[in-house]
Amino acid sequence: MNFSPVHFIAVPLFAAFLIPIVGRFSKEAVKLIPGLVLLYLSYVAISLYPIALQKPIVEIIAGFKPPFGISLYFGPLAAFLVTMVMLIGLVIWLYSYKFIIREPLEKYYMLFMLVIAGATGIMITGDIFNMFVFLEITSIAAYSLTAFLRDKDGAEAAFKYLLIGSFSSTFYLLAVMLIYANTGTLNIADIAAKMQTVPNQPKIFIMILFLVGFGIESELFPLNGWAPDAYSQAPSPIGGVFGGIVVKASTYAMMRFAFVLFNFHSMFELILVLGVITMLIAEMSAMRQQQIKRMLAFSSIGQMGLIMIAFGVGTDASVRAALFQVFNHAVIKTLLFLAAGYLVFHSGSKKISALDGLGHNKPITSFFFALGALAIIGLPPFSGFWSKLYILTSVAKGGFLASVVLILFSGIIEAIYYLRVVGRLYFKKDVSQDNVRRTPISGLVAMGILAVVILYVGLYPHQIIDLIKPAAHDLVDKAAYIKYGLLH
Amino acid sequence: MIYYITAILLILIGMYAVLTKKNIIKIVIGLSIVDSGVNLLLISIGYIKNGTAPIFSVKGLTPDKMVDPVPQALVLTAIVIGLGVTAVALSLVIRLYDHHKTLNIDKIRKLKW
Amino acid sequence: MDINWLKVLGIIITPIIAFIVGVAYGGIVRNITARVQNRFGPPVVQNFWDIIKLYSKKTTVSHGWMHHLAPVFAITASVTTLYFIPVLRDSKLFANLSFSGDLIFLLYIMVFGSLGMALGVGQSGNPNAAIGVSRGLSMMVGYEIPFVLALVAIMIQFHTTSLNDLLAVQDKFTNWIIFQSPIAFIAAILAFLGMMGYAPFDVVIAPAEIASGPPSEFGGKYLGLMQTSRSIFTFAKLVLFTDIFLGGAGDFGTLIVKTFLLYMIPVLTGIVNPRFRTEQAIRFFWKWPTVFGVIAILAVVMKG
Amino acid sequence: MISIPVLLLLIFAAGLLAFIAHHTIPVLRDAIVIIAITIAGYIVWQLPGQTSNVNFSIGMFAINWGVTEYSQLFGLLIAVLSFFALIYSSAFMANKERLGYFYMNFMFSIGAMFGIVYSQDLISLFFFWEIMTWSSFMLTIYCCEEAQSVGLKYFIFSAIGAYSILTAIVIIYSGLGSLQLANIFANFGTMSIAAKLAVVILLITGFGVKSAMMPLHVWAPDAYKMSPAPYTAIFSGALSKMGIFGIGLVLFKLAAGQGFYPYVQEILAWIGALTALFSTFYAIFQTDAKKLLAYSSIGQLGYIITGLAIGTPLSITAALFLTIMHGIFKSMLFLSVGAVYYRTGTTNMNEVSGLIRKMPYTFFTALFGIITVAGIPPLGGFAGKWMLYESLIQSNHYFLVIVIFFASTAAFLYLYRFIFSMFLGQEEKETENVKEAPLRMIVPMLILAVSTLVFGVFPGLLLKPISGAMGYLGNFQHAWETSVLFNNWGSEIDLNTIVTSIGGVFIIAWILITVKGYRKNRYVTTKDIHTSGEVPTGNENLTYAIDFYKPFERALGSVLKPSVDKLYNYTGKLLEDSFEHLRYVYTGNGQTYAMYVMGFLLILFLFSELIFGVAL
Amino acid sequence: MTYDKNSKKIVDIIQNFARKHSLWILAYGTGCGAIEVPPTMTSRYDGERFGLRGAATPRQADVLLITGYLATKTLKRVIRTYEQMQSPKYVIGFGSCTINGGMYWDSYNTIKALDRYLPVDVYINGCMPRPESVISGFIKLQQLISEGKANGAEKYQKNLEWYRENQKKVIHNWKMPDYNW
Repeated sequence: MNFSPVHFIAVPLFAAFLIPIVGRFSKEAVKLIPGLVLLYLSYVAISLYPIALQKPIVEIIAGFKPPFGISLYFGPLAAFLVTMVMLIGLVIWLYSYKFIIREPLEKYYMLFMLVIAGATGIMITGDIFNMFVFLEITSIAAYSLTAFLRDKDGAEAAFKYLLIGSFSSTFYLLAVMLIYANTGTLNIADIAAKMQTVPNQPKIFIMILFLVGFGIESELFPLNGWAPDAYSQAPSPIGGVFGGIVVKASTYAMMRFAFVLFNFHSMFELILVLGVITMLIAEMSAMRQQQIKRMLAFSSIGQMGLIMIAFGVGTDASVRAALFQVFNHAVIKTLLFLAAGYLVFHSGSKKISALDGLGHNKPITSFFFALGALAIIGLPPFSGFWSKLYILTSVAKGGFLASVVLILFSGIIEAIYYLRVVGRLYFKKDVSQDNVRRTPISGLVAMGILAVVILYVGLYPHQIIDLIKPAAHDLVDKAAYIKYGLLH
Repeated sequence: MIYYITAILLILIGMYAVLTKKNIIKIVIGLSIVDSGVNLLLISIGYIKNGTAPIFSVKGLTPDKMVDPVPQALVLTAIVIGLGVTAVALSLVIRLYDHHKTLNIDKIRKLKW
Repeated sequence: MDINWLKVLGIIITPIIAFIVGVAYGGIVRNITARVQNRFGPPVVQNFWDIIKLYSKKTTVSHGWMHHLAPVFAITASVTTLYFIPVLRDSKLFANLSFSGDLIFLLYIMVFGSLGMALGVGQSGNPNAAIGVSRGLSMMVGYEIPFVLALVAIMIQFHTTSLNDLLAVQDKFTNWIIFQSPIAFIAAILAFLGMMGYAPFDVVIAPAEIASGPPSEFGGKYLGLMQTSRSIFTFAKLVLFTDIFLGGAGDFGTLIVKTFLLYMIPVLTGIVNPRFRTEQAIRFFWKWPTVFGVIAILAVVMKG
Repeated sequence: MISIPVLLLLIFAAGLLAFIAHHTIPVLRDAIVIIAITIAGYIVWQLPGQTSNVNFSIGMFAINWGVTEYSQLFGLLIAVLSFFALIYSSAFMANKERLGYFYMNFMFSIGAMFGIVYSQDLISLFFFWEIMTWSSFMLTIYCCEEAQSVGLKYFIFSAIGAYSILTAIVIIYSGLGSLQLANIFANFGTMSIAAKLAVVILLITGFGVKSAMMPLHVWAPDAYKMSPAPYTAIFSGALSKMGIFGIGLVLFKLAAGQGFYPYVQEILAWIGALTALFSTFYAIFQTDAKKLLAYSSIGQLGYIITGLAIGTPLSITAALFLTIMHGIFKSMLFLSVGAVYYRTGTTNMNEVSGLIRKMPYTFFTALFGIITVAGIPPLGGFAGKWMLYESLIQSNHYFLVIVIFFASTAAFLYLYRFIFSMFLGQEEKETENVKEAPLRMIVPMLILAVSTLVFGVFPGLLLKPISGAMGYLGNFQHAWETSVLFNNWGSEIDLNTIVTSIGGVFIIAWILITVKGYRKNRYVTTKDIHTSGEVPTGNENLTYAIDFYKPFERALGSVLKPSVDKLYNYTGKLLEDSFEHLRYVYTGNGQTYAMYVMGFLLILFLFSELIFGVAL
Repeated sequence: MTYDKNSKKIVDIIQNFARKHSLWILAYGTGCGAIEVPPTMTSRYDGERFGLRGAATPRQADVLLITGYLATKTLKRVIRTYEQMQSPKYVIGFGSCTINGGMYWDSYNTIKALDRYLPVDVYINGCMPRPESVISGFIKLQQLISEGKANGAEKYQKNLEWYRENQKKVIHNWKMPDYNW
């Protein structure tokens, strides 16, 4: 079959359109469609992967060649990220299958499909305005998903998200506008080629706008006020979606622009510093959280800080490490959110103190949570260990020893609060009364897949590193991007 | 030039509303104004005085007489998106009012720290 | 395997001599004490009668096999200590095993008996005994410090840890270590007061307070063996100090004189002193004797 | 040829299999682990025959596993102790809950220890180090709810230690570009002096945490107390030795020859000595037997660290000898405490007493254990202590030797307290029905106990591998014979003579005292004591156990008042409070967040010259 | 090795000599007679000349010195103490009270004749006996020992049932362990 990257956008969008209609006839179909779509897309992603590894696939939409028309750029990096998104999406769908029992189901799946479409769109598009559209699709879907439970807190969180998210899109749009005004093109590769000619002042101006715009979405410190609320109030699988898909998409965008368009040394330093601050503040805040999902949210922010540090170092090795961490964080944090979802469900409260002794009552779910916790702390032989190690070595090689120390310090904090929760799960008297409800098989399978991935990557890290190498190269190598992006 | 100034003024007014007004509906309105400002800015980039539509309807029409069509396309999209965001925002405002019985954003801060 | 018969002979008769001298010293001490208290005191051989009587007790009560072994531990420690000390200088007969061990070994083997005793005492289950052991071990920590300080000072001064080498150094009167490093001697002799267990450091066996402490459940042959061991041990310690500080002795006459004079120090101190509490005793040992010991080491270090 | 990967695979697989077996066929569980450790022991035994190292690479890191004489010494210790501990635990842990979890983590930590000693590169060393950390953490919190905070403390300190090591690794990597031990050892001198010093300090800190060096020891007593007895034996016997293993490597392979080496040596030696001293003081006043032994463990490790730090051939011999001996005797002691716990259900020394008649073999083990710890001839501890003192005196560390001697004399106090409170003293009603522990627990204990005697008489048996290890560490050589030890000043001790004379006198006296009036010996109970004529009734308390060393405590005065533990707790609380204030930046007001965004934007604009070098 | 007073082997002679010259006293200071023991032992009369010496516990003691009247309550303790001593052991009754009750002859709760409860080897008469008479009592005991006649312990063991009967008559709450030498 002849696959095309367009499928990544078109198929979920179509599915999102289809779902409400089908929902009028069959609820089961609504549940099944996203799964089928994601399965199909995973298949597409995997079959396109080797091709993309050889040479980036540049798909031209509507016959206009770049730089005039919209093009999709499906290189090794996009392939890597899209595959990751599909994996996470599939797992989350599987989990949601039994977990989301609240109506309107079709809206949930529709929004989910929109998020997938938007996020993959951001990752593979070669056009900045197109990216704006996808960003907005993702954002609007994400706002709605945050408020999906229709409760008091959900609405509040969603509103905050929306408020800050609007800033993000406004700044991004302004940046797009300024780029267009200065270069007269919207194709990223073309802009990259023409950016040298742009004087420094507007360049910096644009860069700041980009930085703030994507900084909001990728949870950099002063800009991440929305994140803890949104993570904790959205349905649990959506927490995974945020951590594993939405944030990663905007991180991708930020990095792509940083490397391809600007390449200021000072910008990377700023990102590094912001990353350190983000990480420290988030981990410290996570330490004192009373609610498990809020804790996970802060932990997620902290991990983003870590990723930003690695990106901020800006070397080839550090980008590799960052991408590795992107992958690991997506997998592990999704696992944690999924496990936390059922833990909260069984304990009937969002509070950490309500989780006492659930390890005896719900052994498998608790085990997955514990495994995720150990992995994200960075203990071998789980995947988190390797990426943390890579980040540390690359950061140290870049000469930022203070950052190494701070990363390790925040690692200790992280260990403390995760182990507190794990300890409560296993070593407290069982207080929950929930002996009737069991974690459904689909949920367990979903978590199991992620757990297996974590263990597999932990034991054979070089396999994933082999995939990351070309991806990192794709991100760092500006000339190649321009070359392939403009179809030279 | 007036377009640019107006646009920037609109953005600033909107920002002011968003940052200082306590009523969430006013905040949403502020967002909307910012949106309009950005759109105005965007469209004015491609504007050329006395320009015409970029359609080769008249013979001898040179590209430098045509307004840039791309910003127009962009703005159309942006307006639609802005509308969508505003709609979502307003629906959230309704939901918030249902739950909190207030529109004061200072009172809606159960999720904190 | 050829057996060194001289050594075997020495091994057999050394403890016997030590026993006789030690017990006789005990009797003399009782006499001296009596004289100081304006009494006549028992005959000098009184302690022999005591020990024979204890051995000739017809029955014995034991609390178990550790209790049974306690005096065995004690006698093992004292006799072994004696074996590893050259009793007379340059005497093949009385050198015994002194070439196979050194001062640090002696420090440890001297503790062997106390620990074994403490174990046996423990099994008796008498709280008084346990209290005594607690005090005894605490005291031991007290006096070992100055003692070791003094020994270390001497070891580094003469660059040896062997007792025979130390004896070889003190070849003439003026070379006695008591003259070569008097401060170490002071520290050691203060520790020696504690080691001998006379007043003011007799809180361990305080008879009226804790019913003689550790040996309170021992009677008959056990007590007899313990007394024997104590006598031998006293002699061994005296010989050790003589060897270290007073240049040893070439013949028994000199040995008796030197050890007796040395022995009089704790005895006379004991007669005229009341009793320290445990913590007072420990603090005492950690105060002046330790200071002397440190000064002794510093003096050696300064000298070269 | 069977080599290291097989060994590791075997152990880890056995752990997993035991976990699975526990949930399917519980009978197989114990068999699997014991067979696995037996085979592993054989593999370790024949490892020195392997000449080629195992090489492969993970990502950008080259992994290298190989055998050195130094690692072989530790490998054998781990194998032997694990073997005995597992046999013991097959009885001790019977009928306990969550055995799959227990055995899995047990085997994992054993495997991780093998991994550590056979790693020839820092990455795999760190990898296994972390596995060891969390598996031991899992076993620390295995027992009960109270173990929670203890485990957390352990984990935090382990994490600090592990991250120190990691930082050092990272510094080395950025400096040398290679993490192969051989390369690092060869090229370490080429790094800058600051980096070298940082690496040495960080590594010693990291390894010091596991070997419970003094300011970093606070986790140890509680963690040792909470872990199940068979594992405590490994915990103290083998796992803490991994720290020693690392410190040895750091001192002699990295620090040696650098300009700062003498200072590092001196400071480390003093830390070791003070560790020994203070932990001994703390041990004296413990009421829990396992905590007491834990502090004792810390103290013994202090001796070892001092011995290593002095760095003369004799002191290294002493340190390594003590390392092995400590592995043996401390696991013996922990196992015997475990046996008591198995029968009485407590390790509180104030609650059990007079077990000697009920549990004679356990008592025998404990007796041999304390004699060895005390370093009293003729058992194994003496040879090590003797070498340590001699080396300290002869390397001009006069005051160090006093401190060490002080500590080791004071050690008699807690050792006596330990054995007295549990085995001697009054036989109480509560322990009336106590029986001797089962055979599978007794036999390992007794074998270990007898081995202390063997090594006490023939230290040469151990000194042979030790001198091999010292050869690896840097061509240190010290003369020894099978049962004769020499010091540097030409003195010697002949352990054969010593043991013969002690044994001879002991046996003669024993025979004499036993034969004399043999039939008139009457054995009475511990209630039949001199109580001023009063007949003790059953419920009268005649046990003297609480505040056993009150006089000594009074004599020490306020020396023991300052507590590092409290300092850490205080610091921790302070930090956590500051975190609490920090998170108030998340005010919950959407508008505030919006202001943050705008503020950030403005700052970037206004200070763009400062940040980006371009004014707007 | 049962003791036979008729067979006087050399070992026995030495042993008896040693026993005679080493009498360790467990002074049970029950009555007013206790006040006479210190003068006996200190400078004025110096009992140590005869090998007398205080013992701290019954395990080490040879002589049980009962210094005065015994209340029935005290008797139990005294019996216990006596039974804890190791033979050969001797009892010295001190003062008239131990002989016939003395001034407590009509008291309801003192025992009158110690002989009925414990095997007394030597009585020292007087109320109170002076140290001189105490010493003479000890010398008497030493004589008995060297003659092999101070065999109260054997008597006690042989007639244990009789003694027990008497003891139980006055001591009502008899909860004592078995006799163990």
